Amino acid sequence: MAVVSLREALNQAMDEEMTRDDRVFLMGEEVAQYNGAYKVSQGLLAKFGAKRIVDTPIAEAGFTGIGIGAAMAGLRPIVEFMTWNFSLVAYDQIVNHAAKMLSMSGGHFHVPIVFRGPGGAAHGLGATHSQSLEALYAHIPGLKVVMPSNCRDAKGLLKTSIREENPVIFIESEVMYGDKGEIPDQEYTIPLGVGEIKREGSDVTIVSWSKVLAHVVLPSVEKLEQELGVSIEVIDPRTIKPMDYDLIVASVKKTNRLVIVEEGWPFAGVGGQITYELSKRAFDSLDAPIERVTQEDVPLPYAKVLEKASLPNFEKIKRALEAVLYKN
Amino acid sequence: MAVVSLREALNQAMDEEMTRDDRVFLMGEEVAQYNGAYKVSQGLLAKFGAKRIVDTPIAEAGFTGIGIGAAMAGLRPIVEFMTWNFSLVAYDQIVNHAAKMLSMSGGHFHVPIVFRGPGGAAHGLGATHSQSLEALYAHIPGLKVVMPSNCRDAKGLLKTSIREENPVIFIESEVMYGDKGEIPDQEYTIPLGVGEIKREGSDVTIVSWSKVLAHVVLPSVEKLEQELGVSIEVIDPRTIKPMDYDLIVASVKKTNRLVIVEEGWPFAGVGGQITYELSKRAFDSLDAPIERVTQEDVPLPYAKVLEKASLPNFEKIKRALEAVLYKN
Amino acid sequence: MSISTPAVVSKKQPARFLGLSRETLLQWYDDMLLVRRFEEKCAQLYGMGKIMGFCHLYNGQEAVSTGAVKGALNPDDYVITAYRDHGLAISKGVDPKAVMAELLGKYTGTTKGKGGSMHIFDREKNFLGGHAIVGGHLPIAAGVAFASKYRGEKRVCLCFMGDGATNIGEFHESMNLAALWKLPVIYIIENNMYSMGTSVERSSAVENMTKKALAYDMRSEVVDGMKVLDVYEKVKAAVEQARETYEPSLLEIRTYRYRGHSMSDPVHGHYRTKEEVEDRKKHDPITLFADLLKSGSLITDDELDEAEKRIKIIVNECVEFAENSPEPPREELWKDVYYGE
Amino acid sequence: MSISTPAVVSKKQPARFLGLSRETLLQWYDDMLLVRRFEEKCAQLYGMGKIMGFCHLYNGQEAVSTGAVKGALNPDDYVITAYRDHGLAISKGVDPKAVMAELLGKYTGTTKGKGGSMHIFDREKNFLGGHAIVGGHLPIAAGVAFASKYRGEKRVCLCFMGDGATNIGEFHESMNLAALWKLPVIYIIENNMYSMGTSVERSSAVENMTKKALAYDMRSEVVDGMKVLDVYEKVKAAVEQARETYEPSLLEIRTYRYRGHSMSDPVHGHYRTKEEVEDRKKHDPITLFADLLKSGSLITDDELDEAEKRIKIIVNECVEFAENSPEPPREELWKDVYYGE
Ligand SMILES: Cc1ncc(C[n+]2csc(CCOP(=O)(O)OP(=O)(O)O)c2C)c(N)n1
Ligand SMILES: Cc1ncc(C[n+]2csc(CCOP(=O)(O)OP(=O)(O)O)c2C)c(N)n1
Ligand SMILES: [Mg+2]
Ligand SMILES: [Mg+2]
Repeated sequence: MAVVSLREALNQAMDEEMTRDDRVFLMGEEVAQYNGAYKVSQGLLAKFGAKRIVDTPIAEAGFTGIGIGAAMAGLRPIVEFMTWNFSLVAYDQIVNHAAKMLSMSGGHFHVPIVFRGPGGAAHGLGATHSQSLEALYAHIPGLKVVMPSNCRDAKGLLKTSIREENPVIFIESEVMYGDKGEIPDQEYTIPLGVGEIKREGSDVTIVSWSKVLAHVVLPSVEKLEQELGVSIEVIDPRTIKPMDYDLIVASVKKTNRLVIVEEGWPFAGVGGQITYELSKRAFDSLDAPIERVTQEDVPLPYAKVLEKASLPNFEKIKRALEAVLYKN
Repeated sequence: MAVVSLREALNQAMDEEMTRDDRVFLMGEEVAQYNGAYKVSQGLLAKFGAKRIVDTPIAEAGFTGIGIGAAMAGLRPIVEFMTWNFSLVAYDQIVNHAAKMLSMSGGHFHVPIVFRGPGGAAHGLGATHSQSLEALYAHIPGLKVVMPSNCRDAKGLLKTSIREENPVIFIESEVMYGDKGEIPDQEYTIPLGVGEIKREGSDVTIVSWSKVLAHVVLPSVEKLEQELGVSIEVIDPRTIKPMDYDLIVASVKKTNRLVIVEEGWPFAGVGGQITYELSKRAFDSLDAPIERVTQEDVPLPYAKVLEKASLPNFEKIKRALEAVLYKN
Repeated sequence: MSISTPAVVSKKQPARFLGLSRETLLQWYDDMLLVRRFEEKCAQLYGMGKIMGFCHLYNGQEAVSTGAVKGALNPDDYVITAYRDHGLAISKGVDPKAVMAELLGKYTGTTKGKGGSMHIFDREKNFLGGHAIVGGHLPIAAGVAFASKYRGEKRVCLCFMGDGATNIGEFHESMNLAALWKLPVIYIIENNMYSMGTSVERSSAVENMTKKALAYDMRSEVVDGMKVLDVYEKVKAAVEQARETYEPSLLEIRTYRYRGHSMSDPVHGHYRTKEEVEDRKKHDPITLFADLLKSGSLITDDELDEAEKRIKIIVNECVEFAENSPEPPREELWKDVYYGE
Repeated sequence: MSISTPAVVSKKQPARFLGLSRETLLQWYDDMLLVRRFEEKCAQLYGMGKIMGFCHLYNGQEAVSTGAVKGALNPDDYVITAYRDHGLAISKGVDPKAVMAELLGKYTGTTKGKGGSMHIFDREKNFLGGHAIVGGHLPIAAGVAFASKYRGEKRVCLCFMGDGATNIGEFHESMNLAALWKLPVIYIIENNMYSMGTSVERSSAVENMTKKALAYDMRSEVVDGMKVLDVYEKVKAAVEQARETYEPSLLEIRTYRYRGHSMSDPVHGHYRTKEEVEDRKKHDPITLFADLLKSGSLITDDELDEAEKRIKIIVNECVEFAENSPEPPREELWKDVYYGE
């Protein structure tokens, strides 16, 4: 077990897969000479050369389309969005082209491509640069959405995503790139669609993913257990679509209570979908209505006080747990 | 009470508001000389001239941005998308600019603008031309989303939307443009955020909107009541965001059963959000898990048999009702 | 598609035939005629309600698909276009039977009835669609060319678009990237003078489309789209250039659409007069080509009649095949959503 | 911002001063100096962790904001730009105190602490932001100009963008629409040679940005962005043109960014050498302007020192004001989401 940063874990995944399969290449703004705006592609230009590590102009729709065309013609592109916020100018390419190509072509052309980059809020980046957009992609048939919360998962899931035959939306977090964690020394992959219990518990289940799981939920669990006097089970679906409902259902059948903590906006968010599926699959097991903690339904402001007030935090999670535990 | 087509109702709303306020203008592809791809703007060029009825090139991001800028500078644009499918190339303008401008500018600039056009499936238009995208817009704070299901609502809601100070996503349906209905002779408006009971009932509640409500649910209700031997209440929220939860809660407190019928995709759709809110607000009133009937989670194919199989229909609604009524 | 080869070996042709054999020229004539008659049949079937949705016909633009695709390309070269795709697909060798079956939403169609008229695809023929979001396929074409260059192949990608498509952002991004990275893609504007009901002068700041290439220092040329041999010659030159040097081109092929924008749109109206349409039809690409062939006595009136008969049979076979084909099974709804699942 | 007016009425200036009064010229000098010192202070405060997030400084580009905005515009003309917006806001008359307070996330900031560095807005000064999605504000600028023309006003909109922004689709759509509809907008490319770490030659198929205007038959010109009077003169001409005829322009102003792309990026690295940066600083717009003023004996070294003192005081007042301002109240989170709600 080596300890690496999440940035290194992602870098290793791309490095190994590019070494393994020369159809794989990386394309995006500042990925080559600059070694990545967040240094995730550090050293890859030096190792693989400008043919496979490609700097692009600011033209997201253009290079997204180039990735899709290259994939249709047999390559396996990794397209980096400097941040997922900028993917919205390429949204039509992903939704109407990458996601639908296989179906519209009746099976003639599939699109093995990974779109990756950081999503969610960092610190003081403001409304356009702090968005958690997973719901906008998970809503679209034809796409898979992956959101790792630690180094081991990040590397294993990215390798699987690069080998995947369908378009994968791989959402990282810039404030997690420095997070350290252990990864196996030998090669490994992690299948898409399989969640993981990040912490065993018996009284209440929390489902959460990505940064809010790693930086807010997990660091708060012990304190929450003490303050509330309960045992909390924490589930990380790791893949948003397909969602590992079975794992969540099994946990809720045990705890009878569910709180979903996500960084995205509430209306028609991922948590709403989990609520629908769970209220169907575990209706009789739920002793309390499912609670969600989300970003407030506002554009995220710059000022720290307002930013904090808008994002999920300890107090909000505690209140949600109290609600499902009828402790208020 | 005059009987008009939905096309005429929308046309009247724009005509009256443009007559009332000369800051209002209409812009879009083929809206002027062609009188609208679906003839919704019939006659408006002749009446208001080329200054206020503006044909655009195919440049959705461009003319959407022009609308936003014009609104910031004091005009009140109506931007027509030939169909909502094409709004995806302008998605960034709507999500990162129109929706966030007021907040990012700390109140300096608001954006009174209406984006309108037909959404959803017609007949044999295929994957890219048949999308119900309300969830993608309702997810975004700063936007309001309106989806009328009949002529009276369409005219009253569009007039209100044009007078609204915030960006409004107004989604029509091309297969409804010919629908006929009564509208009041004297001027009227309908407030956003207020739903309507389209049909009183006592045993089970169906929430649905727009075309699937008008063309699938309402025409099926009597038959469903007979075949199932129950009384069905049908609620039309009319506005997707803000959603009139109180109206739905009141109905469910009476019927204790809820089925949501929507044309959009299931994952992180509007129905998921309604499920979350209702399971919180009416937890003890729900005798069965909420059921949803949606479009299947696939890109809509061209062939009629497959198109039919993908969209909500009588059989699927009946099965959902049977499920909440425990009749299977 | 077989044609009657002459008993005598055709002697050297005059220069205006670009050294093409009579056999080749007659095959091209057949190709143009097939596209014309195929589309006329589509109009009929649409009127009968057998073809659904949006159906954009190619009538008037046949010299483009034949000269550029059937004429100037190798089988392993790629073609991609927008929704007005029947003619280009047929000229690329896609089985017209499968195209017709697709239009009727049948399981034997090019995409099993999933794509319909706007989305003809054929991997084997390197026909990459058939795309219905204006401008959406332009960067995809650059990506296909990127892959060809990445693998060191000499395959080029021919990307067709309408005049209206040149005003959307992806046109700019694609042109800049293709020129900046030297991608072997030839962008062809089929300038039929209108984007639905909007004339070029009402939608583009420049009417001469080749001016748009100046912003990228890209090779460009104007082509007479009513003359199949002019199309062939100039597209061929652009293709050779891309094959040898990876240098892209932007070609403006001036053509004309005889029918309404789609089957649900009027042939003429506010945006163009009946007279204009009739006048344009006087310079019909098929008639012009027939006259040219006759001028070189490469074809006789009898042979022209034979061609008509030959094509009529093919088109009828297409309809028969389509009509007798099964609809896709219900389970197909769940296939091709995720590859291999 | 007051400046010491000379006791003696300034006599006629040589032609190179374009007939501008000494008072005006010195005000412009102060404006450039203020922007420079303001940005240096921002760098300091960012280092101290008092400014958060992305902060893009204007050092080296001061002649652009002063010559174009303070120089060539009327107060009721509009200005809109990208995230590198402090200098342009100040030159448009936005209170530097409020700008500094905004950077510190204070309630007294230009947007109550909601927008931050990348989103400076001021309705009263007709400063329309501060936009952080590259290219996103380009069509918005055309829309502002559309409204001005719609109302028959003579107000123009100055829209600034970087060289990198010219490669995105919205650039193309905005240019075409502005030219096609004759909208009174002047698009100004602040060509500082780099888009983050990507040079113009690696991102644009043409290095001469005015070539991009050829695709729209749009009026264009190259401007020396290190010479405030050249900026003033050429922007002024474009503004007059737009005011009188509604004709838009595309101006390429060649300038240089002294700092890294944002405070979190290196000043030099793979993409440009330390030497290049140092060399460029030898042609500093503020020094060049000071020398020009001295050449016409319009300013003395003592007066230059005075200016430094004057500006230092202003900048310190800005910091003091910002530091002493309250943070926005929690309730603000829910305000400005929906107007009037
Ligand atoms: C992004 C987008 N906007 C609008 C449409 C609707 N639309 C389909 S075809 C068309 C006109 C295109 O004209 P042109 O590019 O000249 O091609 P032509 O039909 O003449 O072959 C329009 C506006 C669309 N499909 N996609
Ligand atoms: C659509 C989009 N893509 C990428 C980014 C990230 N980004 C911010 S600024 C920038 C470089 C812009 O360079 P340029 O336009 O030359 O302006 P400059 O910073 O030099 O003033 C990039 C890539 C963004 N904000 N928006
Ligand atoms: Mg056209
Ligand atoms: Mg730059």
